[in-house]
Amino acid sequence: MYKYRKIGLVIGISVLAAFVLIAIFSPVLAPYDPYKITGAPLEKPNRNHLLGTNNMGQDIFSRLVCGTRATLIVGFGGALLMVLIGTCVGIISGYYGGKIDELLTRAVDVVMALPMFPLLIMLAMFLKPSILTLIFLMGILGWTGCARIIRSQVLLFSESNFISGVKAIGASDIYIMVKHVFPNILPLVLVKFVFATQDCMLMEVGLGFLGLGDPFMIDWGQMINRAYIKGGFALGLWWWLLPPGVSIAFLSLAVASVGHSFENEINPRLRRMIL
Amino acid sequence: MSVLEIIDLKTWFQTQDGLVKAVNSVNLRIEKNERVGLVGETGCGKTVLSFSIIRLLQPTTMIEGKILYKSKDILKLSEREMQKIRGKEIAMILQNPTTALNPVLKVGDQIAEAIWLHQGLKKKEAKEKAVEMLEAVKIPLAEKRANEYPHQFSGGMKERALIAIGLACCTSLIIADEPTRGLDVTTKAQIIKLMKDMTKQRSMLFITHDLEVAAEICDNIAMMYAGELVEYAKTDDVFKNPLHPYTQGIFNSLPNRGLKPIKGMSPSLIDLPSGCRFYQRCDYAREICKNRHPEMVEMENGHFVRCLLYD
Amino acid sequence: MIEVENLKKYFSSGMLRKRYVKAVDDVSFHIEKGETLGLVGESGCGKTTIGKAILKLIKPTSGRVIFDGVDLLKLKKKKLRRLRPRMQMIFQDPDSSLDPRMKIGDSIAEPLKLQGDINKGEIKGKILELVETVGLNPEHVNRYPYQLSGGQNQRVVLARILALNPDFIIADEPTSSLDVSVQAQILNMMNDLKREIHLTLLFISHDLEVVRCMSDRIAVMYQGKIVEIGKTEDIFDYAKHPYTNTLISPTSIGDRVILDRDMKNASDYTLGCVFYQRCPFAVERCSKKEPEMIEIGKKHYVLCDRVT
Amino acid sequence: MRAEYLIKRVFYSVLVFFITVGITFAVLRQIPRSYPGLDKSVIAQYFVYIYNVLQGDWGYSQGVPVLGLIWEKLYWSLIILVPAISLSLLIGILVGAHFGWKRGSKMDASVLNVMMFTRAIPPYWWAIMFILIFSFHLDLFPLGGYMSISALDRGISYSDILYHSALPIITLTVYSIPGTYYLMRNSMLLTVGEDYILTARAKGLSEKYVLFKHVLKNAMLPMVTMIPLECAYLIAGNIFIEIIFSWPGIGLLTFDAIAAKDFSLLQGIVLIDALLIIIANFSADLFYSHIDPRIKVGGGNV
Repeated sequence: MYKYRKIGLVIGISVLAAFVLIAIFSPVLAPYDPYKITGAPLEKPNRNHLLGTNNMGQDIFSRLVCGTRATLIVGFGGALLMVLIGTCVGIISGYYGGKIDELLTRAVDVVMALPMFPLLIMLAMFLKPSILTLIFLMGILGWTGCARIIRSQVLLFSESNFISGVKAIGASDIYIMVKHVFPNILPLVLVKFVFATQDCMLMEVGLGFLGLGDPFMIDWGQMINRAYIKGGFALGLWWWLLPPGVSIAFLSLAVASVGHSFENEINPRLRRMIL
Repeated sequence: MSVLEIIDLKTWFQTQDGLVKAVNSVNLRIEKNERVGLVGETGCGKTVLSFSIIRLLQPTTMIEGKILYKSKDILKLSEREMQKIRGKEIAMILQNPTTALNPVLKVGDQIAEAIWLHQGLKKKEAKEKAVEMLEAVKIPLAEKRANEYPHQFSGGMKERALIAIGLACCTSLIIADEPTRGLDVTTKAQIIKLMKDMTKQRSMLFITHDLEVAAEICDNIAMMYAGELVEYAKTDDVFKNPLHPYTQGIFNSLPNRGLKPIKGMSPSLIDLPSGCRFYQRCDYAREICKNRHPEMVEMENGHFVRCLLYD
Repeated sequence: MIEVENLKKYFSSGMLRKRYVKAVDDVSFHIEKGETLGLVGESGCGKTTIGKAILKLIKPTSGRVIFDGVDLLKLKKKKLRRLRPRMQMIFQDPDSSLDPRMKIGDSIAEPLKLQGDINKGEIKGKILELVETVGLNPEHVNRYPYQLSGGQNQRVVLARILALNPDFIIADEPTSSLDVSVQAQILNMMNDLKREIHLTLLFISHDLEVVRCMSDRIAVMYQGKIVEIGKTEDIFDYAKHPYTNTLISPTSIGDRVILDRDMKNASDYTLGCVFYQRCPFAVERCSKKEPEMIEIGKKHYVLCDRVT
Repeated sequence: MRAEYLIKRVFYSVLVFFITVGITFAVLRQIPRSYPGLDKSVIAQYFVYIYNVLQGDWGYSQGVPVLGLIWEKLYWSLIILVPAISLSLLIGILVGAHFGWKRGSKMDASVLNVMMFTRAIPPYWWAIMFILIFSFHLDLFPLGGYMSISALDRGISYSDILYHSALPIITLTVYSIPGTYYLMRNSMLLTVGEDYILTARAKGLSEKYVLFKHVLKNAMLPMVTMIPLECAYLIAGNIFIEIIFSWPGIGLLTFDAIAAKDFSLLQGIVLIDALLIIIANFSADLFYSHIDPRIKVGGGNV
């Protein structure tokens, strides 16, 4: 099972790296301008148009390649903000304990019980959707899970003696949090980051599907939506509908398998001799 | 007829760091109504030995040798047959009372469970018996206490409840794994007294790291070091005339007996030395001890030791 | 050297109905320079809390802790941090006393780095010196705590503390999780160090025998209060408080009295003697009036009204 | 003790509701002419708003009262949500418990991977795929909607609605099983390693008895804290599934509200979702306080 996870990690990272490269080099890789009409509407995949064209005659392959960017940026950016807020709250709450902890834990409980996705929709619409808005909103609405887990981890060893020991040699709280607490929870933060990335990517495509993507970028969600609304699958136009869906599924799977291998790494099943 | 006879038992298991040879060629016999103390320090394999007897080890563990319970080799029994022995014939009292009781079940029910299962009583009768058991381990207001949950019990009372579970079914053999560890001095004294009273007419394997506790309760003492027994004798003999340098060292390092430490530390069970396992820490070590592994020899009547000094 | 006056630490719990636990209740004692005071008591009697409260690792409810003429509890954070290196604490579980992600050498070097201008070469030399003082090999420096045994880790903790040249050390059950043979090694080493560098020590333990080996004077603690304090010989030979006597010979006490304690929380006592519930000599007035500390010999005090 | 716990939880729920109301208020205030009373101070407006919300006056969407609109759609959403929640909890817990108990087996590893796969695929993609396979190619289920055209003649029948709701329910269930499964499996792994399980085994109890009487009850406890996350997850998933299946519930209403940029309608949707989560949380708390003796009877040694 261990070896098996390692393979998962390698495949996951390779797929992820491929997507990142595609996103970086998308202007070079895309054979056409994704916004330009370069062929007849609804061409089947052919030599000129690798994945055919949509109902407006735009090249689907080019759109797919250019759409990678939005998903990856929002995915990583949103996750970064989520984990940043979550880690800070978690460390402060677990380290200081007492009243601060009580207050922050309650805040986490409350934010966790907010209807996140509907709020995300409403606020995204209100603040005019853009990449930055989406990252910001995902960050401030989605940090609670991370904060909760990190807090419980920090709590485990903030009671342990070595923290008291470092305090006793005259170290400041910030020094302890940065030098001792953070390195000890770093593996967990990493795992949380990977899973948060997956969530943010799925949310980005989901919001795109609902018409709340960045209007100045091509996104996969919007592609799926368009193909679906215009009867893409009722008419059997698989090349229109399939590519963006398969791409997000692939990407999300790759991220998930990286996350699961990391998780396995930090949590090796306790090898107990007694049942 | 002896209640338990362990013949040439080996228990090894694999970990990430390597093969742990926790129990190596252990021979031990417990007669009817005899209480044997198994004394050793952390990581000497004494807990693994006890779990080998009751067979609660991971299925991947390698166990060799024979464990005869009333002349029946229990290593050959199926899991189902073993379940009929656990709790009914051989009972185990685990260490660490704070985690060894189920937090969501009433204490009385946790005792009654075993009685109900093994003695074919009705649930109500089993519960009444459980209350009797709580009284027997001297928990006041037993009837009320039986309906409480573990978190409402103090540490000493949890230990008593654990003992009640172990003794509930009038088993013929009790294995007690460090029941006094982590208890306060006064509580410890009471638990020792209780264990002594409750096991008067029973056989027991009492596992501990504390020689003095073992002396209070047990008739015989087996010293374990690095996965093997190094000395076995009547309690008095061990105290008056300890033969193995390790046993002597343990006595000398007690705070009230001079606080003279044994140098170094126990070898890891993964990487055992080929000669005498105590060679590196022994004050009497000679060249021969480095390469020759000593055998258990009987010095006086019933006093065994594993040391080349007596060869 | 160090003086503790009327130290109190109450913990509260519950939101709607507050419940208080008096972990440390009005405790006073002092330790002379170069002296070792042993603090004995059962688990949960507040002895660890005292240790942490003296170093202000937890904030006491009230009281004064005077170290070298300075009241620690009134100090500002910054000044306290500057003073802290002079007082150190050794904890019960050595395996959790070191940062699991730091190499042994870095752990020992950390206090040196934090405490001033000292260059890398000097640090290296100092580490090796300290490692030798506590009886470890230089090769241990590059290992991680999980690769060492409990006894070795406790040596590392000691080395790290000695790096600071502290004047006062609180040792909180430093050997209770170790095997007896290793315990003897550590205790002997501490005794040697005490002689060599004139350490002032507060030695906390549940084990009276261990405390006896280490201390000049002994304080016996019960449920947040010191019930008896005196010279080591006096405590062992002329113990006056009934609780001290049960500690010295635990088998002498019957079943009934001790079980009662199990059913009471420390917070339930409002009036009267803390030991009333378990005391074999208790009379009615013990439950009504709190006893006062009385001097019954040279430097020998007992918290009991019935001692005459 | 239990009362104290529950009072605390009610307090949280109220807080959650007021914060949600606060956010919707902040947004609505910025939208011109979306609600009355703009001449007063912000705080006064806020209280008027809260008063209105509590009164059931949730504003108007194109002349129709929002609450009424949502109430009607909620009914349809619940037809999907309630069975999907129950099924996914049931299946997730059973599968998680089973493989947590039989951890390390080949089957365990494959199921873990299947769950990872399931969770990685977005809900609308599951919906599209299911329609493609089960409705389009196998012709087992309708393509979408909530009743057949023939219902116009013969009237609405329950079996027809059931027939139409089956595929959306299945989709939402499939999509939300992995969450419960993961949690249950992890929780089982932790519980199985506890000392009291060893005590139970040492009593000679059969494996089945140990599982049902000792392991499961303890393993269920941490599930409760995850209910709000799972709930939010389901509600989000439901939006997409209703859109793809053209199911006339809150999800489809959300889609329409986005298309029309109708903030007062969105506000109502946010509020009703908040209420749904609060109700789910509170039922979980009730259940929790019943099975955890530390809350049920309280007390104990400090």
